[in-house]
Amino acid sequence: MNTELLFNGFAILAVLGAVGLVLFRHPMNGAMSLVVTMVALAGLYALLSAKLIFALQLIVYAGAIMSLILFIIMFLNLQEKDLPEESGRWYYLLGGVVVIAPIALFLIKIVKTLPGSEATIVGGGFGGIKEVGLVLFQDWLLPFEIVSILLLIALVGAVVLAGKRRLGK
Amino acid sequence: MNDFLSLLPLLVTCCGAIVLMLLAALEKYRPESGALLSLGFLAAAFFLQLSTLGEPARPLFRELFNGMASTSGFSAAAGAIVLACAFFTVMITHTYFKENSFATLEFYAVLLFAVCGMLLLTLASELICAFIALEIMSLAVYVLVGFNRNSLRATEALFKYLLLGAFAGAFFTMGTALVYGAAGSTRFYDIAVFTQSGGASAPLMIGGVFFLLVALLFKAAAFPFHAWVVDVYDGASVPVTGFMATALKTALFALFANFLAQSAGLHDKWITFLFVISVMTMFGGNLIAIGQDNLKRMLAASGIVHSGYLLIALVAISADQFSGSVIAYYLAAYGAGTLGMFAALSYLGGKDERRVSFEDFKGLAKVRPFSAAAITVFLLSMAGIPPTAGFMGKFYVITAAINADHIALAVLGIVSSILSMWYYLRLIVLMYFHEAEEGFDTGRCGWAGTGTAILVASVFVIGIYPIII
Amino acid sequence: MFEYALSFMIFLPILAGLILFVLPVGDRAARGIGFAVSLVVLLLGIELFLGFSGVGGMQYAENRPWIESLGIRYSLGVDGISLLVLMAGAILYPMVFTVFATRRKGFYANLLLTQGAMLGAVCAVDMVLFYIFWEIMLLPVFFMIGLYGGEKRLAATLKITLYTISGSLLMLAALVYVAVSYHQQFGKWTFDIVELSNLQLGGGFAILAFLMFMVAFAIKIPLFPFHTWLPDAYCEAPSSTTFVLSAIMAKIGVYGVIRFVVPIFEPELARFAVLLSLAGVAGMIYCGLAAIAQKDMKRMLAFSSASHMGIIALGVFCQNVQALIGTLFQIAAHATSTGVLFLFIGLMEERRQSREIADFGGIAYRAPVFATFFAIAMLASVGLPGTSGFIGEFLIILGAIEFSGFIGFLAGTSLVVGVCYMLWMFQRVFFEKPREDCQPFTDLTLTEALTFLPVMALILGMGIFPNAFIAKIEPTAQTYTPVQQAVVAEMTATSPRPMVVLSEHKN
Amino acid sequence: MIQDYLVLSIVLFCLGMLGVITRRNVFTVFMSVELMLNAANLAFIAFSRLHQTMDGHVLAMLVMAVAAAEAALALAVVILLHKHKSRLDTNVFSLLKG
Amino acid sequence: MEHSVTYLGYIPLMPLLGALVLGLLHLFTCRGKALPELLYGALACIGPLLSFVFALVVFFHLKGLPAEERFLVHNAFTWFAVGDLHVDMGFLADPLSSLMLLFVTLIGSLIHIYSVGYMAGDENFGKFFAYLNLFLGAMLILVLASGPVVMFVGWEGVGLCSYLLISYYCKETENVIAGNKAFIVNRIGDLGFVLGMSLLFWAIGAGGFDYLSLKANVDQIAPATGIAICLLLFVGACGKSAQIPLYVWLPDAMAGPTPVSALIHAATMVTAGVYMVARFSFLYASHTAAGTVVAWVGILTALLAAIFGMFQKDIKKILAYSTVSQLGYMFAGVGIAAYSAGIFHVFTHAFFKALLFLGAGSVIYALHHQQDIWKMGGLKSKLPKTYLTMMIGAFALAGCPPFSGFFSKDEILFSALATGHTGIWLIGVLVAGMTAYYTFRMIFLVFHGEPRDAEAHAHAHEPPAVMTLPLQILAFGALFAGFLNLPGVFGGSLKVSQWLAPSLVDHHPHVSVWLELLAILTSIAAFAIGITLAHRKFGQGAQEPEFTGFAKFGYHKFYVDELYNAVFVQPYKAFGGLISRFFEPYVTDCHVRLSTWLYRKAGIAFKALQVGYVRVYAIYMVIGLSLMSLFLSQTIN
Repeated sequence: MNTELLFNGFAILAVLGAVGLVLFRHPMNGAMSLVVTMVALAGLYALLSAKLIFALQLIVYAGAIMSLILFIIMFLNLQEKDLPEESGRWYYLLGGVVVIAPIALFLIKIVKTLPGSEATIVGGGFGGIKEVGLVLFQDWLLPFEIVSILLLIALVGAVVLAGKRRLGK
Repeated sequence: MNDFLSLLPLLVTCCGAIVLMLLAALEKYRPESGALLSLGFLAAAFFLQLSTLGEPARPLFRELFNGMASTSGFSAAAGAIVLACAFFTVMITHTYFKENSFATLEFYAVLLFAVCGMLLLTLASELICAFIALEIMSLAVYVLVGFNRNSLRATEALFKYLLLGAFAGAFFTMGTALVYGAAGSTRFYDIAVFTQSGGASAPLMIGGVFFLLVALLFKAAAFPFHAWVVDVYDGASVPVTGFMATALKTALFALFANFLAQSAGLHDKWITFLFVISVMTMFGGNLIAIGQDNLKRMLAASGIVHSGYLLIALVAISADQFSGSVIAYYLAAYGAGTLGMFAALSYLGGKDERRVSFEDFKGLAKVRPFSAAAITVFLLSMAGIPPTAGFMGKFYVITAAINADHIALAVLGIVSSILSMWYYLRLIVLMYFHEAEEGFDTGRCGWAGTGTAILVASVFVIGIYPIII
Repeated sequence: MFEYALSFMIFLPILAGLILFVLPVGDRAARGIGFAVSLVVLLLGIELFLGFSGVGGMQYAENRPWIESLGIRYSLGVDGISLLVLMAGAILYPMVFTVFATRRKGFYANLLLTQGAMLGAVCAVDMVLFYIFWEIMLLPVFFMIGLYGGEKRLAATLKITLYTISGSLLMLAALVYVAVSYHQQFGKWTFDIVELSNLQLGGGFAILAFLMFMVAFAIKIPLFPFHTWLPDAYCEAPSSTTFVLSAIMAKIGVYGVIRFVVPIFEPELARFAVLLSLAGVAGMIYCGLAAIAQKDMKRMLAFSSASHMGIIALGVFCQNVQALIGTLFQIAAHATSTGVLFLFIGLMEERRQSREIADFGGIAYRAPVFATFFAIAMLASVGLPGTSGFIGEFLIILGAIEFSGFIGFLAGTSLVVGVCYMLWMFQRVFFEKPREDCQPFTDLTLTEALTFLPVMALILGMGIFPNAFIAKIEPTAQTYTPVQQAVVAEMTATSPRPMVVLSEHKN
Repeated sequence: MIQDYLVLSIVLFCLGMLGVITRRNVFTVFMSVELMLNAANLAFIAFSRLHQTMDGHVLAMLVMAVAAAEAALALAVVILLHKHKSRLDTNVFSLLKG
Repeated sequence: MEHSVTYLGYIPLMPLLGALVLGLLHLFTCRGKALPELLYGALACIGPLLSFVFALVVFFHLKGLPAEERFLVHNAFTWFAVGDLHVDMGFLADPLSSLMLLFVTLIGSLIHIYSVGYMAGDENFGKFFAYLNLFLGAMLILVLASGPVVMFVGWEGVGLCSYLLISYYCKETENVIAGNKAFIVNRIGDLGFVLGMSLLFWAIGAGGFDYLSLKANVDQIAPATGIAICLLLFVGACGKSAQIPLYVWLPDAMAGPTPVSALIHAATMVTAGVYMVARFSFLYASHTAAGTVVAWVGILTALLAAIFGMFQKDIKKILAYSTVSQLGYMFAGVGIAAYSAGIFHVFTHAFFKALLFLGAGSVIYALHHQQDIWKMGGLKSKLPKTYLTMMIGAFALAGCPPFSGFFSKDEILFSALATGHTGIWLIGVLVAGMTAYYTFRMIFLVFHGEPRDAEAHAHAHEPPAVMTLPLQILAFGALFAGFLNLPGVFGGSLKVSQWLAPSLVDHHPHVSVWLELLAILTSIAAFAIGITLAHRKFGQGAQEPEFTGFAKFGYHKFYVDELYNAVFVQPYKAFGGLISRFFEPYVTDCHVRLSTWLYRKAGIAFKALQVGYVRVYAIYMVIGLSLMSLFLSQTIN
């Protein structure tokens, strides 16, 4: 009963946050509402017994990534006049909903075919740091390793693109 | 040990990338030395890759990697093609940077990182590994595209590519999630087990594979996910465009083919889908290409068409005896032709790529007869005129399609090929049958000229002795 | 001695052409080299012809593996079907180097490339090899028209190239289909036409493949209504190129039908024979009619060539040995008549800078030798007995009558149609009052006369002693027309008493 | 019910898509992509719960890493764009077309 | 039964070699100093004379053989052999061809000699004789051919020479047009010939495609096929021998030099059609329906041409129409299966018509190319030799006993009557009268009365001996040739018919002498009426009348040329123009134009879709996804 209530609450929050992201004109407001969604998602992860991911969601996503985005938004100091003219936004939204509806319905139809299954909390360390860590380093070593290359290239890329650079001769 | 050997080209490239990155930080070396160094690394990797060509298909480090990476003759060949493309790209870059001054050592580092991602893609046999490899490659290529920060065009290209790439990446993750939901695993092998026991029609599987395919088709610039490619090729610098058009496509189709071939059972389910997409891709690409006045945009659009042909080959591959030779051959042939074009463009383009449109190449044959002849050879190869490699590529693709009883597809491919003659010939006509305008100055050939010559030779050699098969 | 003769004939001009492109030699030297090479090919061709034994099957065959995985082989050979086409390509070629002296080096190089590719297409026994040469031979033509052609050369060269390539690419799909079908029936890959002719095809795809083959060849021939590229291309091309196009290249289209379509698609051909032969006849009449309205001699001749090709193609569809031999013979004969006429028109254009019929008149007085040569070629082209043009045309009409009386009748009208525009043109160009307002028209120079003299001899020789040629090709042609035997057997079976044979022919 | 989680995931995914195709602000668009990745992550976790295996958790973690890398690069690009045009309207960047 | 001799091949070879030598000589000297005419003349006459000698040899060789073995064959080489079709370059001398051979070579030689005088001073003297020799060679191939295909060689060869010689004065446009007309109309006939020949091959050619083999197999032809073959071959004959509806070229052909008209368009080539029907007599004899058509076409042509002949004013045109008319008689003869009669008329006609033409040539020569009979008159005294010889020719043509024409024409008319073709006979008699009328109209206007053009009359003089000698020889022939085939009524024994019998499938109806006498008497009466009328009208000189009514219609040849022009020639040209101006670019080429147009437009549309807004590209993706989802959700249940 509690979980259901919690799920509903988090779900509503997440959707509201997402709707906010789509609707708010200023990116700052959008970012804030996205944070709401992320936090709500973290709650949902907890409900799904994913303890580690719950933590990571809060720390990495809501904490680090969103902070970065907010930082940049503020860094660029966007004024109202810098924002794009989006006069036909509502028409676009309407059209977008019409276009996306088949995709959504298709996906929901897929999901509906799944057998019903309770989402009760699983005990016994499911989703705990140690357990997930074991899986990660035993089974998923290769992706883990290559993610390091990915992060490296992201680093180099960000420096190359945004960093100060002496121009070629 | 053999497994290690198969990984060695990847490691060599990766080391090269890191070395170059560190050297760049020292700010002591000129970009030319970076080019030399990366040529060395790439050559080493290439020959190492060649030495693995005969290896049988198997998972790499089964215990350690848990079946997430595997090699096969096809993977090795694709890897070799990627490395060769990268090698020629570096040669092109060397010359290109003589006229365009935004070169730094990081460029080569990023390029080698991109190659790492591509080699990983050819080896990946698990979805999330593939995704990460894809992202490594993409991120590196994004950086390459936008490397000339002072150019608004390059920045715009970078932006469009990044945004849409990320969008497509989201589909890939969602697709992975759905597949995971269906099969309980994301390894190709497990997916194959699942699909062969009737799971191919499970709704979750359909949805997941659909999203995965969409993401891959986006990267392959298939219709209707093609729109970015024209603008991005246009905005990116010539060598990068060449690199994208060849190496990236090779790696991507390697993954694509591996995915479809190793996940047995999926292929049959999705044939119709791929069929429709490939037809639309070929015709859409042609129709875009016909209207273009900019050479790079035309080549981008023709790249779409070639993706369509590769999709034909994908439709035609059969999972039980997949050798990938048709795809590999086509990629090699296409790569040689396209890279050759870009190599020639790199030194004919003039300072800051002034010469980009069809009209700018009027009368080239009078001024630079050998370059014009080379371009003609490449165009003919792309158009599939014998005795070039492009012809044999097309021939194999059509043979494969007909052999798999997709006669309609083969015929449509042929029709598309006819349509493509139009714009290839247009450039030849302009080069040969018009007089040059006053003051047609061009850069010196440099290494790119050498590359062009080698590529011309290889277009014929591959065409006449299709050894890869 | 002849082990590598065909390869030599094919690759000598190709190599020479490529070398000419690269070497910085002058235009005159290039012409000399071109002439020398074509002369070597000519001599080799004559040697091959004389050595040809006149029994069925491939001779001078070369067969080496090439792409093993698909059974593609480097396989060359000559039989009765290809012999005369090969001869047309080998023997008439030196002319194009002697008559027009003012061309550039690249032109001669392209001419050599064309020759090599054409000979290759004719000799190829492997279908893929054939296809490769078939496509290659278009490229030099593309450049020759585009670089050295007339005013509207760009449109013309694009049209011929795109049009022809469209057809050939369709053929590619069809030939792959044939090989794949063979693979599925016999479990092995081959593109060898001799082996592929064992194939039994059927069903809708066979018809599709047949039609694709036919479209490719129909465009090249060209068969009505796929001829629309022809007037422009022939007109805009330099005269030597037009000669090559009409005298040899178009014939390879017909040759292709006989070589590839007839043995593999026998039932389909029988099914579409009426339609196709109607297309041939319709083209003959249509283009013949169009020719009469032309003001430009070359354009008129272009239509005339298309008209003749219609009747030549008809011979293939009639499915009897007379018509087939007629076609094969006419392939060579037409090269000596209409092909040479194109060269003559080129000479006239060179002398007077015009091709308009209205700009000429009374040439017969100024240039009697030229007029005589022209008249001989023209008479051969209208099929006068005693010239090369008659035998083929007669055999085709004869065969067409057997195939269908109506089509035979229509085919017969070619006797009248051709003569109308030709005589009309001849009247206004060579007869009537000499025009005074142009500079004098000089007669043939010695070189030119010496160039054309052998052709004139050939025209008459082929008309008077055609059996020297027919005897060599007849045994092969017999094997290409299985219908014939059945008809004869039926005829002799139903006749009340056997034919009286007065004299036993010494075959 | 697990389906509810999945439906939520789908709704979020589609909202993200909606954001990408209807908004012209570069930030909003990038954040919409992040939203889509999050939706996918929710699906991973939900399926992980469904299968009672922890592979989904690892996958979600890896996706997060990728998202982070992508975000880093994306923000660099945003800065670059801002340098060029001082505007963050996606429609402003339409030099390449046709 | 047949004998092989090699010298048959030399007969056509002689003039052909002559043509070659003359042609080359002319070609290589025409731009420099011309060679003496005497050299050309001598070279030109050698070939025909040698042929004539050989023809005599052949004749006597045949004569020495038993009647049923009179077949000499020479197969020079295999011309071509394809499947069952085996064609030898073969020559056959039998009574029929030997007869033709004799007079063709004789008259040919005479006309060559005559031409040396007539063409003197012509700038292309050599060319003329080259053509003339070539013609004779072709004609001899035609006559000697052992099978239809070889005959066709000669057939087309004479057509070509006819074209070349009609357009001989090629600076004049009308001459060339006349030449073109002759060639094209002949070609239309040849179409029939070729088609008939092809049908014949498929019917019975497999057993050998020469006359003797065909004759042996002729009974295997289905009747319908046989009739078709006969009619098609007759179309060929119509073209060559100027019968309805293909006669129109012959009067125009008079544009050529007069000796040409005499040789080609009177004596030899135009009779080839008759010869051909006679050659195929084995075929026509067994398909009488076709024969009847031939006879009726022939006699109607005779009538029509006679009507035209009565109103012409050009001396050569009158003779041309009389030729057409006489050819009609010949066809009537062979059509009713009186082959020997037809051939005999060919034989006699060759003499008197060549004579008349050559005489007319002398007149024209004397009057410096004046051909209008209304500008002549009173030439009797000036040109006595010509007058005398022409009178003989005229009597022969008009069918006056005992001139040759009388016997041959009478033989035909009698056969018609005897075989029950009364209609043909009646028309024949009528035409005989008309013939007498227009022949003597010409004679009277040219030679009698007062000179209408005094100045020309004053300068007129008899041509040189080289021209009058052939006239005299021909006059001799015209006078006495008829006696060779004297019918029984006159105590003869139809020698020519007997000679021809082995070659032909001839029936001689045995009817009463009275019928024969009736035929003879009506013929004589018709002649008498005709000549009387002519004398009454023109005997004492008359002035040129204004043609009105029927006469005008007749003078304009019933406007048939204009009709053909309007119905065939102009539409043909207009259709050609229509094709090249409308069909070619807009209809036939529309598949090309349409597809390129569509392709370009689609290209423009797709270019426009690349708007450059990244959001729009995302929208494309989503729309694509959406549509695919719509489709895929159908597959999920």
